[in-house]
Amino acid sequence: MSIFIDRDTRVVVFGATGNEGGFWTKHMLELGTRVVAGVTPGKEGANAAADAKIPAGRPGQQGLSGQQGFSGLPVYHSLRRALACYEADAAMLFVPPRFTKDAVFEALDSGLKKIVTIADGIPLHEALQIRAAARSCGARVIGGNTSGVISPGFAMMGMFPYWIERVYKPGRIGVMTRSGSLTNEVTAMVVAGGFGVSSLIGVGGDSVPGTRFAELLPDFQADSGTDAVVIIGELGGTMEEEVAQALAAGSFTKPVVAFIGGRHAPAGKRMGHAGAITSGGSGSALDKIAALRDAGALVAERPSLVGECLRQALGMNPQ
Amino acid sequence: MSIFIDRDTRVVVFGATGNEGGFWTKHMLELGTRVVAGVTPGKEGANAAADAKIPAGRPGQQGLSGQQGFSGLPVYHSLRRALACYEADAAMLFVPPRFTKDAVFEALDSGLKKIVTIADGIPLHEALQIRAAARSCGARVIGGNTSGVISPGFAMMGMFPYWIERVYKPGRIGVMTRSGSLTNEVTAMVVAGGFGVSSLIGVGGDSVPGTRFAELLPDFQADSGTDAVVIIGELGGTMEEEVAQALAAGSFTKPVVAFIGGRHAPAGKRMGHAGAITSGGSGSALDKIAALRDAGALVAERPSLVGECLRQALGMNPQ
Amino acid sequence: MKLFEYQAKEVFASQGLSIPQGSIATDSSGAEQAAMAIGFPCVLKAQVLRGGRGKAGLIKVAHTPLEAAKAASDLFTSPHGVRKILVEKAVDIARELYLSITVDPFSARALILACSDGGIEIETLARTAPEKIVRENVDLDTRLLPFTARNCAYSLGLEGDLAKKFAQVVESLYKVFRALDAELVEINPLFVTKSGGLVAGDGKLSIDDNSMSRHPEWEPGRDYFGSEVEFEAYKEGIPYLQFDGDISLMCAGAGLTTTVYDLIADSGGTVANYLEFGGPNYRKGLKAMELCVKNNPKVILIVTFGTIARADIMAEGIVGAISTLKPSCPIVVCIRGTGEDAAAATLRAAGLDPLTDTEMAVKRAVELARGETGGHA
Amino acid sequence: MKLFEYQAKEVFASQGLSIPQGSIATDSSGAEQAAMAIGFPCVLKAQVLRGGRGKAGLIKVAHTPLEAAKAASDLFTSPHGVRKILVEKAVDIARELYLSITVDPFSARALILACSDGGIEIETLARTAPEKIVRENVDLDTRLLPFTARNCAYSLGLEGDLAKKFAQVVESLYKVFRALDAELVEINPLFVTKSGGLVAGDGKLSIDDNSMSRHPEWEPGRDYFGSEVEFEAYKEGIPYLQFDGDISLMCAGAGLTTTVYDLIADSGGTVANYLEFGGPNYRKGLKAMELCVKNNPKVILIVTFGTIARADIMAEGIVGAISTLKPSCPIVVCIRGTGEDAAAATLRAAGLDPLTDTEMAVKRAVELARGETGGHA
Repeated sequence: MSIFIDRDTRVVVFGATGNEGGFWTKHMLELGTRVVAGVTPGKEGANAAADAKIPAGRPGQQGLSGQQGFSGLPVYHSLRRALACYEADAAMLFVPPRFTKDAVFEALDSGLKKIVTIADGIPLHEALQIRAAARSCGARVIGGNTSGVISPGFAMMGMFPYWIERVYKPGRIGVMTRSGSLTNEVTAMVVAGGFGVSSLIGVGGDSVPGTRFAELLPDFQADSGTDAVVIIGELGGTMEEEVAQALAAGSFTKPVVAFIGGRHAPAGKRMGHAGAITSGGSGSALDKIAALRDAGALVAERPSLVGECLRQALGMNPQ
Repeated sequence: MSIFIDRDTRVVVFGATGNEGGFWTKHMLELGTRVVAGVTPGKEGANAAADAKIPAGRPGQQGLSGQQGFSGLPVYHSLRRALACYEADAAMLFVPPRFTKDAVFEALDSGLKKIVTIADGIPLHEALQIRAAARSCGARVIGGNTSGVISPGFAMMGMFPYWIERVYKPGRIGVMTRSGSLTNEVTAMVVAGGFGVSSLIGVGGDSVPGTRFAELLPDFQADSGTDAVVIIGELGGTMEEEVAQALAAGSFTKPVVAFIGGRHAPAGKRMGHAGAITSGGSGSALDKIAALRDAGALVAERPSLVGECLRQALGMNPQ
Repeated sequence: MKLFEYQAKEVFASQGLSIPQGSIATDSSGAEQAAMAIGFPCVLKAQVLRGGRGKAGLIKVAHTPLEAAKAASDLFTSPHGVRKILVEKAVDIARELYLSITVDPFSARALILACSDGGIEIETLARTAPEKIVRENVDLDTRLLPFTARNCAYSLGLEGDLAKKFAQVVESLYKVFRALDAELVEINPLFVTKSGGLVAGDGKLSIDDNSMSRHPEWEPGRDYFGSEVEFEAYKEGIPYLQFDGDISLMCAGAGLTTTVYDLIADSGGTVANYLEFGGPNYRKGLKAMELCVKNNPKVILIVTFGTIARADIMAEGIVGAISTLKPSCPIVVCIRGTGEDAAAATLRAAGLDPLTDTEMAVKRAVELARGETGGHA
Repeated sequence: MKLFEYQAKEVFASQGLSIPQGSIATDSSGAEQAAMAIGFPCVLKAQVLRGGRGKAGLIKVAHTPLEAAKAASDLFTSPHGVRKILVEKAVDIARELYLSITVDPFSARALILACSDGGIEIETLARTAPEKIVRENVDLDTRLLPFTARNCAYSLGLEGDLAKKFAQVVESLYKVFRALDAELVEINPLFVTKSGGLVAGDGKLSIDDNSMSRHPEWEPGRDYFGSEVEFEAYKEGIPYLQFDGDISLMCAGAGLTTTVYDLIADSGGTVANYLEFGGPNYRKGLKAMELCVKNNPKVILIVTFGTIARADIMAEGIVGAISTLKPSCPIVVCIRGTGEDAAAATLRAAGLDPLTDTEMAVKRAVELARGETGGHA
């Protein structure tokens, strides 16, 4: 089971003719994702993933070249032209930040309700417009500044080294995260603790993500394949506090384990992510940890303790 | 019975402290309209209708001054401040055209779903924004460039010489119109024909009215106080054709009688109203008449024939 | 307010659209000089506010200075009241496209219309082959996004560089549409040059009348009007249309005036002018009658049924205007609405015979115009 | 990107906001001259990018040229690295208000915050008396409409002319917010002068980093950075923060780097610098290590767990950097993720001892920084 994406989700890839886009489109296909078409203005008729240049030495290449019958994706000038030939449910955007708003609106205009954008550097005001538009359409935009969404063993929209089994082992733990590398770090600890991942949603590190942690809770609540949720948060913003509110209100009833980065971050300094900055004493990691604990979540002090927290939260014996 | 407004509709009046606004607010009250407050930025604390200067020689003045206990309306700086003291359902705007968009959005922002604007001269692009916003809120804006809405004998939002009984006699005929003076002309013929008016909605003479004829049909259909509808149309636009489509589709089943002005209008010339212009052969009065007749409506060649058409449409004996 | 082609193109160029090299001439020798400066072949285009200039012979090609002078002279002496000629370098045309932006009153959005056949009349095509027209809506708040411009280009079947350039033209034209509060901007034809460029072959730009106060630089001058009286009425803010019939309308309310026009035509009468002095102009009776009198009509027909436009005030205005202007033609008056009793009294006191029925008033005016009755009605 | 007060005010003035008469001085004599030109009393304000300047003694009032010279000299020699002083005419203050515009990530709208108590720290007020703060959301597509600006004014209890002027200030500040792609614009205090005007007493303006390419005129210079190394890192596009501890972080991934920072602090270690060379910078190992080495750290700690940031490429970069820079301090390496096997081989071949556990790597780095173990780890 999974949330957001499964083997039936029909995905159109924007920017599948680019180097990175092509590379990760092949991996999406290889994992089993149902990618139906590519969209790149001016490139109609190309075969996206087949034409993609794969940088030497990348893992996964072997797997792909060994896959029988793989012949690339049909590419269209526009989403509308793609949808004239294929039905689709979701758009995966490998599009530079300054073109992301255009691509998101193109997807919304065609009625797609699931959009993932990896773009790192979306202008802040456009991020507001993207989220506002998605909300008014009843659509969900995941990202930007994220690796995307993965349901290990089934499908993904984005970029994950799913072939590293000690990180992306299928299982029954949901993960929500604002980070990339830290996600690998923590997910590895989930697996090391004897668990696996049902669905992992990277909401991204920007200060205005398209989708917020708390908005994903109903999906994890409803997902029979998810027993507990791990939240990988950090200083800045209020997304972790919103999760705490949902827990306190009783609207999410599965166990939650959190790891929050930035406990020692100096006030007013931006720690890497655009969203990772405290403002005037609110949004500190310590406040978030306190809020989550008050609401009944377990908070791991270090990534290596996440597995133990999960066992505890799920009422299992210590490992 | 009526549509849009009745004695329970609580109306806030924007611009009730102005000369015209104050004059017509008094008349709205006199007819029985439930006006609860006025909004004029900078004038909070004023008593609107009581302070309004009434031009000498205006009819209705006698009636007002004779009304016991009339003490004017409370006025607020903003709709939000008015709504903190009074509940309301509708906004009546006596606001100049260049401030109309602002006032409409203020009303929509506070959740009002019924707005009437008389403004003649709303900039075209702002008229688009007004209608688009109203639609996205599920609200209805009537106008601009209209006299407004009246349910004779009960209530009105706007400016109607309701005291002229040969024009505004209560009854069971609904009226939709794009005109002002022509409305008086035709309504007088409805009354001369032995009928009266249930509700009259002036959608206005602009090329982008906030509400279109066909959008009012469901209300007239549902109104048990309306037996038939008279449409006062003219050349330009497609509103009459849309009514014809609704009739042809069977979604409106009460008798419809129309009078359409501009049968002899020269092509490409704007006949008064901003909306009254044919464009490249579409929107001519003759096309509209043909479309309505094809759909089963009766079309009166002259205003004086409207009464007879109504009798015929309602299966009554000729007068 | 419609702009002349040369003005529309000036606006287009300011938003980055390509237009042919050209200049404006106000007389034949100016046109000849302009043609020589620009080079041959060149095109001379009469600057008049009407469609179908090609068919009407108002666009001429010149290959020599002599031809240019002859063409200019022909145009300036045509019966179309040509005051300016746009002299343009001829464009090396590979094909023609159509592009316009207008408003969609139903969806309350801007409406882009595009067609891969340029030079056609879009309204004709809309009837005969609507499937050839590409339509895209644009929400004014969201603004035109590049994907919509691209959708236009790809829906026309354009490819490669031409598709990109067309999308840019759409974006530029949309800027014109918004910046000028336009009700219509149109490029027809939009030339595709043999070198693959896109050049506006013609330019239509109509500014919303209700937005003119934001665009004082385009306030129309005498050029824009077919007659001195029309110009004068415009300056007064009085809706006015010039015709060449017998009966001057001096009515209140657009719908009612239009209806009176119809009733006259039905009765076999003819109209000298359409004129409304209702709404904000209901105190302008004198000015309104002045404008009517200038047409030397056989009858002045006054019909009103006003609410804001008060009958009593209008009656006073009419009586005052008659005593000032002493019009020689008969006047038929039918005034109803707010203050109608006082109005009737005022008119009667001035020796007029006020009617209360529009159709009867029209009948009397038409009869008077035919000379069937005489004197002040 | 935060602008200095004087720059923010320059932008404010360009959108019609009133600012005190003032000028910028870069040395004490310039400040004295500026003060004499402006007149007394005047205010000398150190242009530094930190809050609480008043409490920190970075704002001084002068009543004479001598006082101005003394104040300027004090400011320029303060430990806050003051390079510029804004000398302003003192404003005749009746009261102070607060106004700012920022983003509301939840509603995805702009957020106007206003308060009738100016000069306060809004974050403090948000905790102690949130009911005093007026909040209005603005949809970016719909734009700020006058009624929202009026709502701000009337919610503060302003009346009459002052309410109108405040609404205008809100509209002007919103224009600044949109035009500069701001994440924050703030006027605190907004002075109400004794003559009833509104003057920006201070100005904060922070441009969204992701929008800087649209605002090349505000590209930050050396002034904006606390150290040469920070400036250098900025020019390279490498996220970098200067600290004064022992361990230079050279990590990939913002969240992971922040976590490593925490783990070091938990272990009693200190950080010399935060540095990320992941994302688009994963081929910049040499540059990253150069920036670290400039801090003369006791240890360089490299931790990555990358997807796009390939471990094999980063390992090559690190090995190359070491052979070029020959850093004298020990280096702890923990590289995982895409290409991790090749990475480990590369590092081992270069004589390093790659770890695979973040917490172990931190532990080793902290021990090395304490001198508990020695040599390249």
